[in-house]
Amino acid sequence: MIERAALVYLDYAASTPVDSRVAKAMTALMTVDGNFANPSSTHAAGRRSVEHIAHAAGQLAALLNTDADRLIWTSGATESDNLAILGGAHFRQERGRHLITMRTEHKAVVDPFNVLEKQGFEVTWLDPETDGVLDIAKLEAALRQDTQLVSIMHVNNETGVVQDIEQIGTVCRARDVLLHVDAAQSVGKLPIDLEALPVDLMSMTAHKVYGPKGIGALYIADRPGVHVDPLLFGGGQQQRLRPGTLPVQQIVAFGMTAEIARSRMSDDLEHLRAMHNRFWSGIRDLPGVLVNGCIETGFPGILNVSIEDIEGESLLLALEPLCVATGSACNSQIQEPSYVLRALGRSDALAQSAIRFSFGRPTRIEHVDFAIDRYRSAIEKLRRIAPERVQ
Amino acid sequence: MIERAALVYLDYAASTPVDSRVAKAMTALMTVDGNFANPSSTHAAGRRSVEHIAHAAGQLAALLNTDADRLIWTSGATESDNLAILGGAHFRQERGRHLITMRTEHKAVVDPFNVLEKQGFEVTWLDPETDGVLDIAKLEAALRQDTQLVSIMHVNNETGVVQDIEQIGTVCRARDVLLHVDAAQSVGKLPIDLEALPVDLMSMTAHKVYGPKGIGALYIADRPGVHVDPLLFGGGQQQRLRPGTLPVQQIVAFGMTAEIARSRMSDDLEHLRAMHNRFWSGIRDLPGVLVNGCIETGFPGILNVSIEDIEGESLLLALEPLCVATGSACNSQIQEPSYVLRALGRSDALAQSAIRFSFGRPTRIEHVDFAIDRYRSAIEKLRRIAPERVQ
Amino acid sequence: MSGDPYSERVRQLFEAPRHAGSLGGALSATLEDQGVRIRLAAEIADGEMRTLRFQAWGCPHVIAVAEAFCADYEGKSVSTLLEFSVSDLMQSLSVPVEKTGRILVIEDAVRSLGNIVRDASNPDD
Amino acid sequence: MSGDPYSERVRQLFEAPRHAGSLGGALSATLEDQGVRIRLAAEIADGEMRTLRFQAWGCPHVIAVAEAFCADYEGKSVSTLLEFSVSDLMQSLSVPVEKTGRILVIEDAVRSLGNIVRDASNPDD
Ligand SMILES: Cc1ncc(COP(=O)(O)O)c(C=O)c1O
Ligand SMILES: Cc1ncc(COP(=O)(O)O)c(C=O)c1O
Repeated sequence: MIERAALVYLDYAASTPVDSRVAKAMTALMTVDGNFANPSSTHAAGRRSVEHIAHAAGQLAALLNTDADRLIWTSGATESDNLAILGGAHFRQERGRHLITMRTEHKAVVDPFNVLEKQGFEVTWLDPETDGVLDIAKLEAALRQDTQLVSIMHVNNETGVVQDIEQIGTVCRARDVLLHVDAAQSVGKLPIDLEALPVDLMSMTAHKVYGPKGIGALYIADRPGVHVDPLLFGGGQQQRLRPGTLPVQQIVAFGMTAEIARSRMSDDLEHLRAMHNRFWSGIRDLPGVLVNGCIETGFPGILNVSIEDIEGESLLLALEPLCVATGSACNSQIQEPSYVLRALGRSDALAQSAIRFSFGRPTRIEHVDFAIDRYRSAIEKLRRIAPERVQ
Repeated sequence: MIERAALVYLDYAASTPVDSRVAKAMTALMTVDGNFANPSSTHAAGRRSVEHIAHAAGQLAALLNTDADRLIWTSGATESDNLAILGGAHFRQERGRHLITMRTEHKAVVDPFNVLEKQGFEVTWLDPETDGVLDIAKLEAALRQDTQLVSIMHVNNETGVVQDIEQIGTVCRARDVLLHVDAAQSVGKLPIDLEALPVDLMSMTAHKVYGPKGIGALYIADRPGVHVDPLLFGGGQQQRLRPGTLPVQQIVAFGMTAEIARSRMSDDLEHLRAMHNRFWSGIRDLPGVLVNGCIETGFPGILNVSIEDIEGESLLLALEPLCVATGSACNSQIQEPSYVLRALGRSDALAQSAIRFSFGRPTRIEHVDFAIDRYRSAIEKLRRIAPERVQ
Repeated sequence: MSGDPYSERVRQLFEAPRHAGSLGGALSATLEDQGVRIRLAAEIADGEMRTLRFQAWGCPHVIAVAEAFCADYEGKSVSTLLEFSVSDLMQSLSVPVEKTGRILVIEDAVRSLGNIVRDASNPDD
Repeated sequence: MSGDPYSERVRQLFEAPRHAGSLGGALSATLEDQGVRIRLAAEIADGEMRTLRFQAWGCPHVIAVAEAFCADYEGKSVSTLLEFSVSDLMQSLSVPVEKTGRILVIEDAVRSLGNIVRDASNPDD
């Protein structure tokens, strides 16, 4: 039983709690009896910090089946996306000034591309099909002689839609075009094998997978021509690609997080599928309910549903104490309909009614049942209050 | 008594341990029963995260006597320096393309200026006097009609030299030139009153003052014409100046760190002075020992000494298990003499023999005495081994 | 990043909108604009509003303001409808200014109800 | 950011350089180059080096290599001096290649000692 006053969190796509073992290790490391030395220091304490970082890089590399020295630590996926896109496009500008991405990307991808457009790069913005998935033929048609970089995310943060990265990468590689993948929502959750995948740059972040906020990484493939210009300067850290004192405790946490994720990935997925299915079974019969994305092929940690003739902001408030996300970008008091859902062909009204439910390791059946109950009663209440449409 | 095998850490200018209360609060916040929600989320859990951040901003603002909304969170002083210098110079390029800084700045300041030089900005690099302090007349002489930005650090990380920020700021303000101050080594250690100081931009970082690595801030004064262009794009966080999910646990830690620093600043300073004086008394009689900087006016947490006719790398190894810093930039196996000490007029050889001892809250008399003993015996040993100079 | 967009009062009114509903056979006005749909209904007796009910499709502030209006104006004289302005309610409920546009739809609906009531009571006009 | 630049062996040799010192009245060679200063001294008997001593001003690798040389060559025939090459020692002590320049000063000093020894034993040349 869930107490009414307590919050029920179903927003694991926004952020996750740090695994308690990870938090413990962080504390042990960063306090006075730990290993708090600056890894740039050459003394013995500094070298121990370096070893901790190397170990963590190994853990993350093992999760992704790549080499530890292909990973650059950043402050999160936002910075990784910027470094990959701004840094990648600048590094390769001799190769061409045409870039391709999708309309359903995260803001941390969209905005750097907007900046590049202002700098004279040309960007093709591909629309997905109505299920959110990219039609590979559209990508092929968009590729040009001067295309140098494609950026397409793995799992969409709003809808859970999964793109076929392997297929996309194969098309790019055949044309000597770099592929950047924003994998903030998939690293540690879906299998990713960077030995096998034709991916050149990949962004990730710890806080979506039970690690701390403020630490991410960028994978840079070990292939000729794959490189980025740095965005920050100073100090010689990380092959000059990303200076600044390395936050040892954050990196160690990301490493542990990766190792834990690796060991329990299939259990996690099974759990998410169970929660997802239970929730969907509990609401699918509601009149006017529509899935944004695809129930069968999407990432099971995320379920985004719109509902006809319901106002999204009121829905969200009626759902309290459930903590879920709207389909809207929530940076102002007046909520804009999500551009991601608009790109899937949803009307403004349907996009505005969208709620993203996202599940995580701590999610229990009681939470899901509470959410079903809340969602149904909120819809019922708001429909009751609403007047007939004016004819 | 110090065990010989245990490391003795006197490198608090490189990094500090996290206060155990701070570490505890971080863990409580970021784990499952804490407040791990994304502060960008509009639901109740997200709003609690926002409140935590607001509280932390208030704590840091109180330390600096400024308003919380003047502070932009970054990943550390390196990023803050880049944002202030690259972002500030770009934002004000209509005002002029001439910039002024010092040769003794940290790499995180030097390197962005090097980048700006390549972009067609002109940079005047001021040399300090032999005590490390800037002669204000030199700054006045360097200011031009088209000077738009001056960047001068507060406390030097290698020498502890303290610049007179108030005087420098007054000169800049009279000419409508922005002043950026890298205060990574002074925030929380020396009194800073941003209401009173004519400073426009100030960089800081938590890990030099018993907070975690990987969190910093940039102060941006609330004056017309003071602003920076962002370096990263995506998401609407922090007035679009610095996007990315705000790392709540890191920010809360920085806030607590600031509050603790504020309450014990004078005790801390007194302690550092005691350690500093004891150490200096213990080694000052050594033939050929020379202070880099100034014993009387410098920040007492740092003591940088050169010694005649001693090779620095061997000295450092002979000092083990003491963890201290060389005057050298330590990014390659062959150590370069520190450019900071060279700018103070030290010869390559003297610069190369420099050791930075830096003290902190956990430093005890035993540590200092151990360091004195080690330093004296290392010098004695290396002098014994060395041949006479070839005539 | 933002604080709570809803005041305590807005939360209460939204949570339990006691005046939500319709009134069979009463006078009513319906308006749709700014993405807001609102229907107000009044039972009148002796020039007073005995009962007020609303139906609304809109954000929580719209629902809260509609509820607050009904609660405040039940028992008042019908003439007050024509002078109704949302600004007092917006202030007392701390409605963000960005929402002024949609809240004004309620004002329009109230005025419109006022006109309907007036027309109904002066059938000879 | 870097790992330990010193191998265990270098640390041992540097920590306890048993052959550091001078030999009164012995043959010796002194060299200064590349920021390194080195003096080697040898007591010779029957064409063998009975005792070898070094003095050095330089980085830990310089001191360790000088110590290792003395330890290895005591007891050997003086003729070995002229064929001495640092490359084996550099490898066995894991001296980073960047330091080759300064370590070669030791090689030069050893050769120079070899010449002095040879000249001293063939005074008629
Ligand atoms: C797909 C995607 N990309 C990028 C980000 C930004 O990551 P971070 O919060 O680490 O900056 C997020 C989450 O916020 C995301 O879901
Ligand atoms: C003066 C100064 N500026 C900038 C920095 C860089 O700060 P951070 O380690 O937070 O990137 C440091 C320390 O490393 C410093 O001492």
